[in-house]
Amino acid sequence: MELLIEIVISFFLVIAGVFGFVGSFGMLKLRNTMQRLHAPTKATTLGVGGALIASMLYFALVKESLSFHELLITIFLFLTAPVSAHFIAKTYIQGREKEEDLPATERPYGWAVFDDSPSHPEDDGPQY
Amino acid sequence: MEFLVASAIGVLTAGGVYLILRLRTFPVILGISLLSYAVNVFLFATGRLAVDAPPVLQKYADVAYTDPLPQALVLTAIVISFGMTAVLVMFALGAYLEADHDQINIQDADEIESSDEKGQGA
Amino acid sequence: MTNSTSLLAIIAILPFLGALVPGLMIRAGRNACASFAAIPTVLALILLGTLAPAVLQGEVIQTSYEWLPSLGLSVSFFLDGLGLLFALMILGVGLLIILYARFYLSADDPMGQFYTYLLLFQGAMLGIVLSDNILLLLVFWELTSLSSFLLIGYWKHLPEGRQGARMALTVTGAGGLAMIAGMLIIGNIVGSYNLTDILAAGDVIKASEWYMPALILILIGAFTKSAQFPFHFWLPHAMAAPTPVSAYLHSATMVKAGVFLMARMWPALAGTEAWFYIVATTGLVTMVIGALIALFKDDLKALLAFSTVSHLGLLTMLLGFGTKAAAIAAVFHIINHLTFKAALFMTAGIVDHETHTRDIKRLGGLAKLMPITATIATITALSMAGMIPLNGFLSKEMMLEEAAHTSWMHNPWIVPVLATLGACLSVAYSLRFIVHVFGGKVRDDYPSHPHDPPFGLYASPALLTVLVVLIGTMPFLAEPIVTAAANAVTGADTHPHLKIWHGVTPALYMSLTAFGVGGVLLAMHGSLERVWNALPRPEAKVIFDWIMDRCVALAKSITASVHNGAISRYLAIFVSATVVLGYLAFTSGPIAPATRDMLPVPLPIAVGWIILVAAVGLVVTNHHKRFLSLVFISMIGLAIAGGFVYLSAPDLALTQISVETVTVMLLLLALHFMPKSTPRESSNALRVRDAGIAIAAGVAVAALAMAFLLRDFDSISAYHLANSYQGGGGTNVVNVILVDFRGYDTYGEIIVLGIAGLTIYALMDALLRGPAAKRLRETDYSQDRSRDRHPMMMVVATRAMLPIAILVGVYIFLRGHNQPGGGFIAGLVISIALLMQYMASGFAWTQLRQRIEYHSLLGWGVVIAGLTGAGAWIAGKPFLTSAFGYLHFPPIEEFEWATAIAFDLGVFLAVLGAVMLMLYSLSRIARYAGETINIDPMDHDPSAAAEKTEAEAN
Amino acid sequence: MMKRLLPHPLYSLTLVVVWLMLVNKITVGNLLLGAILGMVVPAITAPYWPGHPHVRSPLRVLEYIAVVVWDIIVANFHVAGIILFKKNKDIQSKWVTVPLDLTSPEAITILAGTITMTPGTVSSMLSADGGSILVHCLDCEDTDAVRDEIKYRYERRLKEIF
Amino acid sequence: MNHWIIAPVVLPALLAPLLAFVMRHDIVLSRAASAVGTVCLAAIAIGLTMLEAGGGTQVYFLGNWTAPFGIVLVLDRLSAIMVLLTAVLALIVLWHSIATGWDKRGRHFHALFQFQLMGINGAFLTGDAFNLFVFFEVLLIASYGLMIHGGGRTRLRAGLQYVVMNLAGSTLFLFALGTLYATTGTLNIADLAVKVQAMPADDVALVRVAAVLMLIVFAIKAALFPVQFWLPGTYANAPAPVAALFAIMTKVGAYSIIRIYTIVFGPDVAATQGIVTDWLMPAAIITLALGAIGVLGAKRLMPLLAFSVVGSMGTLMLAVSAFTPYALSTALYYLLHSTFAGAALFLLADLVVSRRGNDALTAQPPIVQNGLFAALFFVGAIGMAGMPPLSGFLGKLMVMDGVRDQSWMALAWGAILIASLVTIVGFARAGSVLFWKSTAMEPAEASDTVTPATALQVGPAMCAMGMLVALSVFAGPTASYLESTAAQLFDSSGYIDAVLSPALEGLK
Amino acid sequence: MLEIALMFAVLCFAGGLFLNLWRIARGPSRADRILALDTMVINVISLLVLYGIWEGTSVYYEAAMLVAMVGFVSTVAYCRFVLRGDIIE
Ligand code: NA
Ligand code: NA
Repeated sequence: MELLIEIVISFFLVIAGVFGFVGSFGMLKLRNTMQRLHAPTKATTLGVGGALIASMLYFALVKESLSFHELLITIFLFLTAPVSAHFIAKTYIQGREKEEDLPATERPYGWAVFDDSPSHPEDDGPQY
Repeated sequence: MEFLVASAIGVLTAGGVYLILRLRTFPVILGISLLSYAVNVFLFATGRLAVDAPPVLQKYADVAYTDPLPQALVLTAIVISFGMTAVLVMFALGAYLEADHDQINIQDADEIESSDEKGQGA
Repeated sequence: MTNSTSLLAIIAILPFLGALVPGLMIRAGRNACASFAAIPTVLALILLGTLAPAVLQGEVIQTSYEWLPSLGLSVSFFLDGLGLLFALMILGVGLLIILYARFYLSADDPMGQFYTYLLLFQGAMLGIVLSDNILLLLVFWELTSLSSFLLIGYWKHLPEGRQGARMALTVTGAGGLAMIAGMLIIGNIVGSYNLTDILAAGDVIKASEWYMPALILILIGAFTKSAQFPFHFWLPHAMAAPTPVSAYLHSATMVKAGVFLMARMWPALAGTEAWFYIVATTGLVTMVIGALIALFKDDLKALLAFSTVSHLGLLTMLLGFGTKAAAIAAVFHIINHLTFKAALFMTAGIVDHETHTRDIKRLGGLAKLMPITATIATITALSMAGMIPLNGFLSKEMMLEEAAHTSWMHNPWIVPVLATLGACLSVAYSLRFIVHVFGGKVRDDYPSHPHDPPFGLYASPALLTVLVVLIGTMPFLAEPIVTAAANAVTGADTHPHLKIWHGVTPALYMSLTAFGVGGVLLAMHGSLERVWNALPRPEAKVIFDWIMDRCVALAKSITASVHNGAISRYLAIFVSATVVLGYLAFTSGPIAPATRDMLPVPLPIAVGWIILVAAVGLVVTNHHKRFLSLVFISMIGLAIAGGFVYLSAPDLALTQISVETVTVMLLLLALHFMPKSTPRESSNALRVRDAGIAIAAGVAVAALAMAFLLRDFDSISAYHLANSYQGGGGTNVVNVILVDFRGYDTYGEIIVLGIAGLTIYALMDALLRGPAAKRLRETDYSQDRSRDRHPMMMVVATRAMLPIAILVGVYIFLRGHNQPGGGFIAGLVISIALLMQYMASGFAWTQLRQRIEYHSLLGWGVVIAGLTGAGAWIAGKPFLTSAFGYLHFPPIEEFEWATAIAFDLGVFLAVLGAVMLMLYSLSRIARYAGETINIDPMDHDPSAAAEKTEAEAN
Repeated sequence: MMKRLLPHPLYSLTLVVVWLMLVNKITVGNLLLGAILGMVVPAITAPYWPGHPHVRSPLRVLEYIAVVVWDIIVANFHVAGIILFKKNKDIQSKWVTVPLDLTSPEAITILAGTITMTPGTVSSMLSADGGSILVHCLDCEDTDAVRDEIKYRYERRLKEIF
Repeated sequence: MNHWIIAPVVLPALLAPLLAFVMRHDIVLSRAASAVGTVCLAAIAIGLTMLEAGGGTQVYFLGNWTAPFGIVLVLDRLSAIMVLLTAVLALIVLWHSIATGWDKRGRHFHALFQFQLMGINGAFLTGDAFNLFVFFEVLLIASYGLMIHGGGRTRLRAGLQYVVMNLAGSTLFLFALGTLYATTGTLNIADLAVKVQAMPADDVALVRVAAVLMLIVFAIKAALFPVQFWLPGTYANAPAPVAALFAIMTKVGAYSIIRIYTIVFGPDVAATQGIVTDWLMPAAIITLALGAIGVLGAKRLMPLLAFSVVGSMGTLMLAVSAFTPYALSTALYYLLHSTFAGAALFLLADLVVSRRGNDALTAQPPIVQNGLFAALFFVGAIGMAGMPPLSGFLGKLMVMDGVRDQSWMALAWGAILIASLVTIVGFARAGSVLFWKSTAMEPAEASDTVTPATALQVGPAMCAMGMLVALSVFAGPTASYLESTAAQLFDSSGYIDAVLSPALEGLK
Repeated sequence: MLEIALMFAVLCFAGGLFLNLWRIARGPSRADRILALDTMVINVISLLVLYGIWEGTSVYYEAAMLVAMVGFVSTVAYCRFVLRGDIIE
């Protein structure tokens, strides 16, 4: 039984390690910023996730004290990571991409970085 | 470990000192920040280094604890330096907005305020 | 022999009390003012008169009050013959001057001020001559410098007055300071600052190794005051003062102070070779040079001034001879010089007053127009020349007699010849004063047509002229006072007989020679003057001004280069000095060998170290790119927080990471309004220098840390660990230290935050009312902006996370006493949560929906913490004494409470309030920069839009 | 009355659970404290969440979560393969526009988040009117397929939930 | 335990938030509260000083924790007299600020003012080295706020420099405290004294470093060479009443040096032998020289006054550096004197500068009440330059007398005397230009817009000068109090016993 | 086995940190650096969790939680600065 527990926990740890590393490696290897932006999703999801599951299991099964903190951290990361990625992507697009190079929105309005929102067309941005 | 901590303090100090000797306010603020990191770690290290011995008492365990006092001191120092840094940042911003440049050196220490400014200050 | 009476103190203080009056009385008119100025003088004279008989009998009158016993300074006065002589001179001439000045000063001159200064000066002089404590004497000595400064600069609109005053102050002030040192040395040698003790300890003083320094320092004081060569140059420039001042300062008082001092200290200092060679030589040189210059001065007052210099030299020389006879001659000449010189000055004043010029070249022939003045001038000038039977003759004969017997460096000729030369010149300029001013034809080109002045103006000189004649013809009248004074100087009990005829002595030949040569010199004056003017000669004022200008320029350049406003350099010096001094301190003491082993280094820590070092390197190398350097700073914070976790400091890690975040936010907020990059403007040399200093500092700090990290120590914190739970009611020892053991520190710390909030608020307020607001309005901060302001995703994510973050804050607050956390971290967590909300929907939108005034939050935090601390007083315990315990609610488990929680709440509120107030201030700036307030939480809400379209469709 | 005290019971309940997870100790006292906080905190933060959406079908939420978690695991391996073994020049990154039928900001956000969390796609931007998402695809041949997959797998389910 | 000991800290600390957050919209109320608070503070300070006149060191155990584990306040003669000095100065400055309306020229003046007092008093009263740091920070940050009160470009830029310099100083303070703690394991000043005395002779290098670093930290506050550079710019650009209040700030540095280097690193302590006198004396002399040169070379009035403050610190520290009881008592006398002298001049300068429109030392048309201001300036200058009959002269004599047994006596005397002369000349030139030369010019046309100073406005400056007179007249009793103060300081065992022996008796 | 797995995971994340450092230093775009910093935060969180397992204590979870929170806030703030200039407009 104990061995099984150990195997399971070790499995999650190894998964965590592998995906965590792949995330960072991808960031190093990939050619452009948008590609690199994909990499950390691995670190956040299976990387941290694996470590947190391993930790929960470890404390629940080995230390026999159920801990929910890991779950909280996971929730938090899952809530925030997309927003971070979203912002970073926009940061990249605003600085390095041209509006023409992006596909059309298929809507009456352009992409958010380049076009005023319908609600606030009088936004205080620069008047080109 | 000790060497890493000591050298880290040294590196932070060196970086901080170099930056506070720059001629614009912003790098000086950065330098002050680095220096406060350095001094916080320094102060913390005066309790000597210990691993896995946080000074949180455990009821049923007879374990070693690291020196809590420097940690308390560092906390106080961090808070104070936070307040100070905030004031410094605001001063820097204010000085920049008033002077339209952010040089930290005052060229002529005896520079005379023009009367309209004095009137504004008065 | 001695007699104690407080009358003496009253005499000394009377002029000072009197000085208060004229300023008030001036409203009652000029006569009243002058009268009231005269009253204290008269009173003092009367009181002095009551004491005079006893003193003339050889008694010494003393009085003493404690002032500063630890220093040896007491208010001690004594009156002996010398003191009496000078006191009479000061008060007597003072009275005459008060009378004279009443008529001399014009209606435009502030007379109240004049008399106030005059009485202050009189008091200071009187103090000098009556002091029985050399420290007290120094007090009065310096007071004469100050009050004469005011008198000389009385006509403040005249540049000559101001410059003359400053010059006099500089020279006599410098001398005074030297004298302070000299007097202190004397006091040290004798072990007392009492003059009586010092005068009695002459042998001890002269035997001391400190005698020479003391002598020189004191003599510098005396020489500067008495305008001895080469310090004589200030005196003529002090003539810019109104003539009454000149008459007073340069006949009876100020310049005589130096002579008085030499006479006073005579028993203590005189009689040595050093004394002779310094004093007598200086006097002799001064006498000759003064007389020579006087001969060629066209300004009446300048002529008299240099004549004064010459006569002071004469007096100094006599005192320098060190013999009793010379001392007697000196004392006698003091009186005589006073009488004729004061009268002459007043005469010069009258001439000036009447003709509106003092230039001899523009005068002449006044005898017919101003017969009274001419008479006075002739008699007194002849006395100055040493003409029998006037008093000047008597003392000059005595001087020449002494000179004739004095050899200098074994040469018997030098002194007599030079003394005779001085006398010749003296005759010449005296005669010139008479002949060139009053003799000759009446001219028709005087700037103003002269005639004799009103009685009030010539009464004083006339009285003095009477004295000149009286003493000259009946010298025995002066004998008692001369005797008393001379005895006081020499310490002997002699009875000199002053007589007109001494027989045919060398002095008589010298005197006759003087008159002969003097007459010739006057006759040849025109050609001599051409030679004199053709000769290159140093002009003292030019030299002095040059020196002063050089000094001021030097001071300016030193000040400008040392305190040049370059804080970068101040800091460089500060850091370098610290490193050097620290190194010296370290190497000046031994250090014990290391006692601790190093801990092993796991891989993540090594990586953390690399990250930290790299981050510092990146910050330094990229500091020109400001935004980037902030990103790198974050790395440092992360690495350090990780290190804290590993090294058993979870509280520190929590605090570090949250503080760092808030700080970076503030920097980002500020950076928005500042330049985004730093220009490269330091030279390479500067960069290398700074790098050198930085590396030295880094190595020093690292070595210091290493030194203690490898050594064990005993700390008081064992007590904290042991008593945290029992005495403080918490298991997180760090927190218990913060809120209990050292709660007072924490109290101070939150007050720092509170003040920071206030300061920032006040700063913003000042800023936004000044030119900065204009600059903000005129600058466009919206370049290259993204067009979405409050993206939907962020808004929605924040909606979900804000409550959770608040819960985390509450949790961290509540458990802080027992687990890592506490009010400070909780405050920061909540701040960060709110910051998140601000970033999502903007400051204004968020602010409108929360009615918390951050000012109050901050205030309440500080007050709650303070009141929690003060609450202990109710229990009679000291400030910040905590109480804790356990509450038991049967259905619920044990609930722990501690008053420290309330204190921590104060901390929490203060932190939250401070951070929010800072953000608020920055947001105010943004508002001034033209930023609009958003009315919706996000840029565009498609559901609202959809509903709207739906409604429109219906 | 109940409505005023507990405007969003589900939300409050979530907070109570979060609180218990935080304190990590289920006791009566903590439950009580959690309950108080569950009521107070939403009351404080309510102004920041105007137009609180209500979830139509909580069961569908669980289904959605299950689908997403499964996709995350699968996609993780897929993308790890791309990163580790595919040559950079062979990786075909593309932009994909995903027009949306959803209008609730919450739903759109969850969709965008899902796209990002499943490796291989990152939702990079919304259109100014919130009507379409700009998705960056790490390695794909057919952008239409990606768009349809997103719309079918995730957007459809979300429409049922909200 | 005497709870009054902490009153000088708690009273302003509780008053300040009320001023800042409750009364901030009502200037009349703020003024009244601030004034009443300061008067109470002065009364308390007088009480404490009188209490201490009897001798004996009183200790206040904060949080009821025994020393050295908790923080203690220590009331002895020195701390009592410093608190009293602060309170009296504060009253004068506050009066001036209210009478001239300075307090209305920016926000939160009274709150910052009270916080400033709290910080200063806290620094004087604390018996704990780290707590000294905390209160240094309190008084510094309050001074930052006061320094830029009213705003303006030059002031703000000078303020920025002031902040940067002090932040660097605070950093060094922490390095010093860290080193001290790392070597001794304690923070309580009395306990530090015990530990340092017991330091083994072969392991003193680190504690020597700590002692030196600490000295530099305090030297910054005391404006000693080579860390005095910040002072002229700061004082010259601060609002004049604030500069007057700052007269006490340099004294905090001097106080700290006196306190730490008598009690902890005293002259008899083997471990730190020679550290203070070796380095303090030359630094003091150079400071004195730089101050005097600055007075002579200043182009504006405010820097001139600032440099005179630098010079006075040089004189003061010269006396301190002798480290004998008698010399220290003379230093303390000079400390009292120079505080009021500096304050008097800055307050007066404010009256003049506000009427003149600037403080350039160039001839400008005369201002209203030229004579009055000239007279007051004369008195103030006499005080600062150390001329009789004011206390500066006595102070100078005392300091010279105090160092007469030192081997460097001649150097010190020479420095003091020459610096005096240069200062006198500098002041004479300045006064001559400001008040005399101007009389040769036509009065400014707009002079009718300049209101004459009321008695209420001139009062504070005269009061400060009055203190110089009082110090001079009552030099005897003052000196005797200060002599016993110095004696108490050099008897460190009295201090140590008072702080540490209650622990042996078991307090808690 | 558990220990080895733990060591492996630690090694991976520490190595990851090292790689992040390279990216943060190199850039080239500001987005890259922010991204690298964000990833660094994630890796640090993982390491903190692993350290908790290693030491068998949950004292360090708050740190991990807080790091997650401030990591997010900083990332958003950095991006907002680049995008809009004012981060709390
Ligand atoms: Na937009
Ligand atoms: Na994805």
